[in-house]
Amino acid sequence: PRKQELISHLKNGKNFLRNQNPENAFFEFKTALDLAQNIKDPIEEKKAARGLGASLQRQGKHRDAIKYHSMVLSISEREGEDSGNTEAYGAIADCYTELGDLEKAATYYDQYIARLQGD
Amino acid sequence: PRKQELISHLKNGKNFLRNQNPENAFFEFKTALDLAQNIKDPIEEKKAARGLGASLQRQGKHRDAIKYHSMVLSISEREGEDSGNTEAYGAIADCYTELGDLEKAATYYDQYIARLQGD
Amino acid sequence: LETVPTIRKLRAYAEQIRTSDLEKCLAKMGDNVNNNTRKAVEVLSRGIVNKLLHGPLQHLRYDGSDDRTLDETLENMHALNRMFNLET
Amino acid sequence: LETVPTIRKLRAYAEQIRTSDLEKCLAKMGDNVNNNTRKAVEVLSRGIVNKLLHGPLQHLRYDGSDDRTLDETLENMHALNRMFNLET
Repeated sequence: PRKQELISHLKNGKNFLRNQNPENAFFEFKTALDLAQNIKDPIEEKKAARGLGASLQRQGKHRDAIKYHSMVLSISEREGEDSGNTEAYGAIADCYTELGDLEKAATYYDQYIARLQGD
Repeated sequence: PRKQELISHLKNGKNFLRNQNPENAFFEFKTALDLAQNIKDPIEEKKAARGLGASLQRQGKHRDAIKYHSMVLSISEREGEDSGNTEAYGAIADCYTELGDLEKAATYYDQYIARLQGD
Repeated sequence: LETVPTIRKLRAYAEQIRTSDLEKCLAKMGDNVNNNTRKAVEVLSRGIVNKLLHGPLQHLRYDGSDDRTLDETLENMHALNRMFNLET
Repeated sequence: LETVPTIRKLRAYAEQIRTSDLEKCLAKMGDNVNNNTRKAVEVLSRGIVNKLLHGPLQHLRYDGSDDRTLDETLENMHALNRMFNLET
């Protein structure tokens, strides 16, 4: 039931993102993140964090977006399971590029590119 | 029933191709082509022709392969429905490239490339 | 015309990725998917590859009429050969 | 470092194609597909794009240590900017 609620917030968040409404998307993903942490579901927790990062990027808040994309990496480390990391590295690098920090962007792109070939 | 048989020959053909057995693939696709012409199903007829072309290409018989890939184009013209044409243009060009006729290959690649962007 | 073999190889390179990933995807979906779904997935894989190849392939064709120079076309070819490792 | 914006733009270009085709595919499949299928399709779309981008992106990174020269890396960048129309 709470898992069901979580899934539905993630879905709403995605729809808001698709419909160019990143503010509302942010709130849906935030609720999803809280729920995922509550029921200790790391996979959905990552999806929510990624959604939060994407919502902030769309609003031009790249510094805050980095925090949430980095959260994906920490969850992976905590759980010893690296799904979503490739995308997180790429997204963090995109944010640093937007912020003009090409040095940091390059470091993250290197991590991203190194992971592109596997499955 | 005959449609079912046709589908199953197409499927066998694909499996033979996947398993590096283009000779057997050829016979499956040939049977499929006859059946498709018999029941007048142009969509499956094209699939069979394409499979025959691919089987011959794998055997290095590029000149014969061109005939079957071109059949896809004629069926499209006959039916006024152009599914499969992009791939057919590309495959014919590949065959001409293998045959060393870069001039003809270029003409067919141009048709292929012009069709890549749509759906 | 010099770029024709590169077009051939780039197509083959992309097609190999496409069919291999498509097979893995269909295997994961199992037997309980209908033909409609199968077809949609096939169209998806082809659509993504075709759209991504469109730019590079277009820039390998020099028709002598537009403002792309032959030199640029050859530079594109060399870059693609390098980047996709097509010489081997 | 000069190539970083090109990496950013090429990623965005590919991601737009991927999400648009993925949405069309999911719409065609309708509501009667399960999450497993949805996930396989998502993985398929990401896998194809990632594998196709791997070569070009790798050749945009110059680490000063291997036998690719900086010039070659910049030529790759110019070719990609042209071929994917990334300057605009």
